[in-house]
Amino acid sequence: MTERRPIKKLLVANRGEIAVRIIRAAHEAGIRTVAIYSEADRTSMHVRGAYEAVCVGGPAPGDSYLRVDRILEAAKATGCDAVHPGYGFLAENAEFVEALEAEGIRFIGPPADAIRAMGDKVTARRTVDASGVPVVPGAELADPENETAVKAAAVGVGYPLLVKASAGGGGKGMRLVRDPADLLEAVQRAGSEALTAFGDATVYLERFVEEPRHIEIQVLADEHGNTVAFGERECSVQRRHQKVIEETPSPAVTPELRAEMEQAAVSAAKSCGYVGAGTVEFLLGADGGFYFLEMNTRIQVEHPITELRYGVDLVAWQIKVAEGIPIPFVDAPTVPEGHAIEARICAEDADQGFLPSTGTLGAIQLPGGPGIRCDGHVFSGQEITLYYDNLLLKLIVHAEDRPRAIARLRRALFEVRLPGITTNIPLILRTLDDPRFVSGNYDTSILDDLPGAKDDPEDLVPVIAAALAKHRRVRKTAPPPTPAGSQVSAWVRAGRDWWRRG
Amino acid sequence: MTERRPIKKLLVANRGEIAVRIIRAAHEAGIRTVAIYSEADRTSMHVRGAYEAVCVGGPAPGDSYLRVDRILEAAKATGCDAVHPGYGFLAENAEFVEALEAEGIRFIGPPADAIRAMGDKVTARRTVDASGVPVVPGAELADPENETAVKAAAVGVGYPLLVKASAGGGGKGMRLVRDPADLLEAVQRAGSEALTAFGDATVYLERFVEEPRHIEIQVLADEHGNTVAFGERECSVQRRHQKVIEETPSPAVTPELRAEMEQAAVSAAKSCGYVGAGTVEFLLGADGGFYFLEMNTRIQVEHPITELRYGVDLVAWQIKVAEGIPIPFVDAPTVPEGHAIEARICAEDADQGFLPSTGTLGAIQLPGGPGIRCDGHVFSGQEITLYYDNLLLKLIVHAEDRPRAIARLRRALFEVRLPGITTNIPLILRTLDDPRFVSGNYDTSILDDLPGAKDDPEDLVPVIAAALAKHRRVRKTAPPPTPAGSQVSAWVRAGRDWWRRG
Amino acid sequence: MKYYVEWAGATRVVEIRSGADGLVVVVDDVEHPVDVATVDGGELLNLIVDGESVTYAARFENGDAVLSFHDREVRVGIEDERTRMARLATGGGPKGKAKTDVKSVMPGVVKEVRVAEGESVSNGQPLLILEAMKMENEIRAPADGLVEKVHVAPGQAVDKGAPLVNLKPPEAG
Amino acid sequence: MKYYVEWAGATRVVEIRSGADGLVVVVDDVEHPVDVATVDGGELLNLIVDGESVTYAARFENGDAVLSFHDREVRVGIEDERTRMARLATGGGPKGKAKTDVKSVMPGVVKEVRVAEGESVSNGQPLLILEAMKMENEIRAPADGLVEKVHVAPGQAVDKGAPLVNLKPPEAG
Repeated sequence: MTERRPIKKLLVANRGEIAVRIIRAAHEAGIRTVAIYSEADRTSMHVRGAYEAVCVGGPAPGDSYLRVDRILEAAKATGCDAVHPGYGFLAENAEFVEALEAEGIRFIGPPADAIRAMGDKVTARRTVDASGVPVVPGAELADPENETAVKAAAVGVGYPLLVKASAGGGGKGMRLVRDPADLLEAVQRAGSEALTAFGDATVYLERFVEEPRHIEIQVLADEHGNTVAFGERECSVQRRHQKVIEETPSPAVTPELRAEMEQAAVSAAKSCGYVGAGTVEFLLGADGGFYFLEMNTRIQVEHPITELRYGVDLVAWQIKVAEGIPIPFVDAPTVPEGHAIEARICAEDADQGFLPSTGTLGAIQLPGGPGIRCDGHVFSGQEITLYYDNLLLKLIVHAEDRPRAIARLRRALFEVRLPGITTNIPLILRTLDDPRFVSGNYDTSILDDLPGAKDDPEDLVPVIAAALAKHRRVRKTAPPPTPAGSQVSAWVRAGRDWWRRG
Repeated sequence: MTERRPIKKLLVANRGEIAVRIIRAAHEAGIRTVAIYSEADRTSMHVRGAYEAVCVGGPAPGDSYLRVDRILEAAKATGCDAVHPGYGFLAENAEFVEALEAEGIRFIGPPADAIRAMGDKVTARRTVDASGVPVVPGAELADPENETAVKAAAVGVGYPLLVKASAGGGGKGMRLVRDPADLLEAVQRAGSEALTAFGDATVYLERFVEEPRHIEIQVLADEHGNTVAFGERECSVQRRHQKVIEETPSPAVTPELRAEMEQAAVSAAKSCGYVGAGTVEFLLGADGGFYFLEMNTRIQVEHPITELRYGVDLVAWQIKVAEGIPIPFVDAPTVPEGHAIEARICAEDADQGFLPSTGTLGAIQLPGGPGIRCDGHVFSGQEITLYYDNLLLKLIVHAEDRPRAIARLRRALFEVRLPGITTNIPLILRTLDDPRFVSGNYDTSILDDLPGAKDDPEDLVPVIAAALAKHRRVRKTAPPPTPAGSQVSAWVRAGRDWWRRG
Repeated sequence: MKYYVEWAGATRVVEIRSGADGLVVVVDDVEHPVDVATVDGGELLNLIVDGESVTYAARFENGDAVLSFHDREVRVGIEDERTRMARLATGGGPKGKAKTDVKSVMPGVVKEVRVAEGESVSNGQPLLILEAMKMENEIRAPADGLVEKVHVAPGQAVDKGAPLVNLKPPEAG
Repeated sequence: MKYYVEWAGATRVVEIRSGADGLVVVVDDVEHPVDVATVDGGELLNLIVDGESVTYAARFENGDAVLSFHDREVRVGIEDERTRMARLATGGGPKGKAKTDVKSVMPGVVKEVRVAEGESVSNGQPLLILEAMKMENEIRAPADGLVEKVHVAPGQAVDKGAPLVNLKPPEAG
């Protein structure tokens, strides 16, 4: 049973920071890698980082990163014996898993059945409900066009409620409805977004827990029946249901509550025969009760904070589990140490309704020193487009305690330079300064009430800085001095410059 | 006795990566910083990283970073209550300590007396010899011009021997003499180098231990009489007595030997009333015997590997100790975990006798992901000059065991890009592949016998790469096509380009 | 050279002179000695002003300076003396963007248009839905007004800066 | 276009053609489909050649290409067909540096000159001491020879590439 089946060559069926993360783990394990890329990603870091690279189509995800046929073809053509899906795209697509298995290629993730049981949130609720894990009241929508049935279902769930995509994640295809009058439009719009993002328009309704904290438990299971939990991640700092800052441990979770939630998460994983790394998400109410929200059957964006606090490499373990290696932490759990925080640095303008920012990055600068981890895919000269996720860099810090971790994150954010693109760094810094965040007493509404940036008329720095930048510009555009008596024409001079540029 | 005396504003009396490291630690502790800089360092990272910056003179160290008077003046003018010296420059200068103390400014380091006792290697040997720590046979040179006396001292020490600078460190002012005929020239040249580097020409002789390993012990002492040791660092990968790769734990040190060496290091520190972070260096002979070499009364370049394995922030602790805080590790030592390695990435051409490389860095790329720490001061567009140390970046990795740490370092080295400058990365990679390094069975001669880079005529990659780079260049220098029938003269076109560049 | 700088609701006059030891910047009659350096040969600047070290990237958009500091990005209106004189001499109107023109702040695809020409809208009312980066973004009215012109239709791709909707002040309606 | 590439002791002819789907590079009659991309708009290149991803920075020095791969820096002699034809037509000598000219590979200050004009030296013998980066560096003879000319004197500052010493072959002595 514990015979190892080594992986020799791995196709990474993703892009961006998670593709880079997986390539790093594979190379450290001595496994050769193959990247896939869309036409928009030709110069991306994952393409340069892998040993081999195969173009699988056009920029739109549906033409490339979601193309099961082409990715399968690439894996076969390059002789890969395994595929890592990362998160998003095909990570929770059971048909993809089965297509790979039919060709004898291992999928680094749970079995197709577990993905089906947990990937569809409605089935997942049913499954864990049966195993005694508390769930939030909710309702499936058999026919979203049937207005009467939709309205009735909503009344059964109770307002306020959320419309959520069955296939979804990351806040896409999600709508909050407080007023019954907004219900039908929300259902329609969520379905349309879900179709665009996941290729599946199915949505469902769920009671909206007020002032909740979003807490999730990391689990890891092997094919030998061992399942272990690695504490919680506090993910309540969200904007439009997208996580911005995550931390572990949660300021709201006591050792007793942690043990209870870990137990519930392990039960949820076992209820569907889970294998690999997965996350069980809970809402923690102001009353201290917690409710199962969903299980993510993949590695998550915020996995590094668990890695730092528990001293475990989850992506390396995904690979080892797929190789048949039993996990050793069951009897001797790793000892958690210190406090870890992740900030997601995104290309967006928080002061303008989180509008995405595009353009070309100038010379970037990333932070370093003790306790800093950068998981990103940014590079100087990179074109930031609208085709994909606007996540540029995950900045993750680890320190002996929470105050020190916050101080370290603030220090590191001051070192980041991503010129040419507007990022959410100012928003993250304002959050770190917010008294609710500092005290640890916050919920998922924290960003809704965050004070905006204020200009201080007493501050002379922007005034002087702007004048000097303009002055420099004026000086720079002045014509170059011609040497006295020079017979060189402007044309020849320009020609020389042109030559030098070659 | 344990009353805390908080530091509010810190002058960092250094440049390069260690200045950046100290600024990071200070900002995390909520301490405001002042950088000093020479005219050659105007755009350096430490100048941009600090809150305030003061120019203290010309590019030559003697005109700026070694100017006690100007640095003291800068500290007073900016209202600093403490100075951190880093390593090199004034870090082991007792007069500097006394000049600061006379103005009521704290020096973050040991008392002047401890620096005198240990900073001068001859006195240091005497001091620890008296406390029972084994020392290598050696001799002072009262008058280096007295050829007869020098020759007699050398005979007493025994050949082969090393000529070393009393004030020195980092291999500067050091010469190996195997043939008595080379003795006098070596003494003269070492003295001349020592004068340039440290402002003090005093040298001494020391028996050269054959096939030694260079092992050092990190200690930390507070003003309350507590001294604790944090294991060893293996520093045997050296070129010209400059460390290139350091690791902890050492493959050669058993738990029993570690305990013995830690005890000796603590004794050495206590023998001089040491306070702060310091390092006791030993030679470990092939026979398993160890000999005191010297004590470095400062933070060292390679301190991060100890920080990663022991989970302790040594620079933060230097500051806390200076604030009067007692160290808490004495009764409850931190538990070491995993394996840590540091590689020093330097601007030099290892294939051409380690000649320094200068120039301008293009768009740099630093590694990221799990277990990676970058302590550097490099940035895109940076001018690499000959004024200072050629250390660009310390790449430090931490992993669960030694094989995994080596794999991680190799993976990270492949991510580094420092275009425009020749670095020692190829040498480091060849070292990681060397069977002696892989087995852990190496000594300080490892780089002397390292096989050089070999070109493989079967490898087509450089051939194709060169042709394509040339091809691209040829294409790029072709004149831009003029639109058919365009009446715009070349002059006007050039003028427009010139305008756009503004 | 003198500059007129609009920021935080005020216009200040800033004069830049060459001093004995670098530049001197005069704001509100106070002299600030400043040392300016470009860090990477590009638009990343470091100032040492009154002893403090300040690093920022500057770019110019529609005559405004967009300054990226470590912790904030600010937009500052700026004109040099010569440009201002020329503008005032030619009877140029006030500097600054008409607040009632709505432009696309990002490239994307128009998903839905919620208003019609001639319709009156209030501050914050959704005008249209723009899809970009896999998200639907509501573009809202920046002020009360009357829809004078709608430049786009559903399904249309727009570039950053493309005009979407023109609003007239409500008085004019 | 054809290129003549000298590396690892051999000269190879490399032909670059436009293919249906990017470039085709022909070496030793074998065709390699290659996709070339510049990563940062500068001299950092990524090739996908025979499916493999290769990244490197290239610069040119004295007609040689200096290629920085992740793990090595190699110097490759390279000429395009046209340049080579022109050189051969005008009776140009062999390409490549005279092995007996010693140039400074770094800027520094000459500390000491150990040889005199007319002196015969052997491979590896120290010619002079150059101080740079706080270290004294011995510059050694790259081959046996006779010192034809010493260009520098103690105390003199030299730039990178400055001629230091010319050596004649020992036969000529």
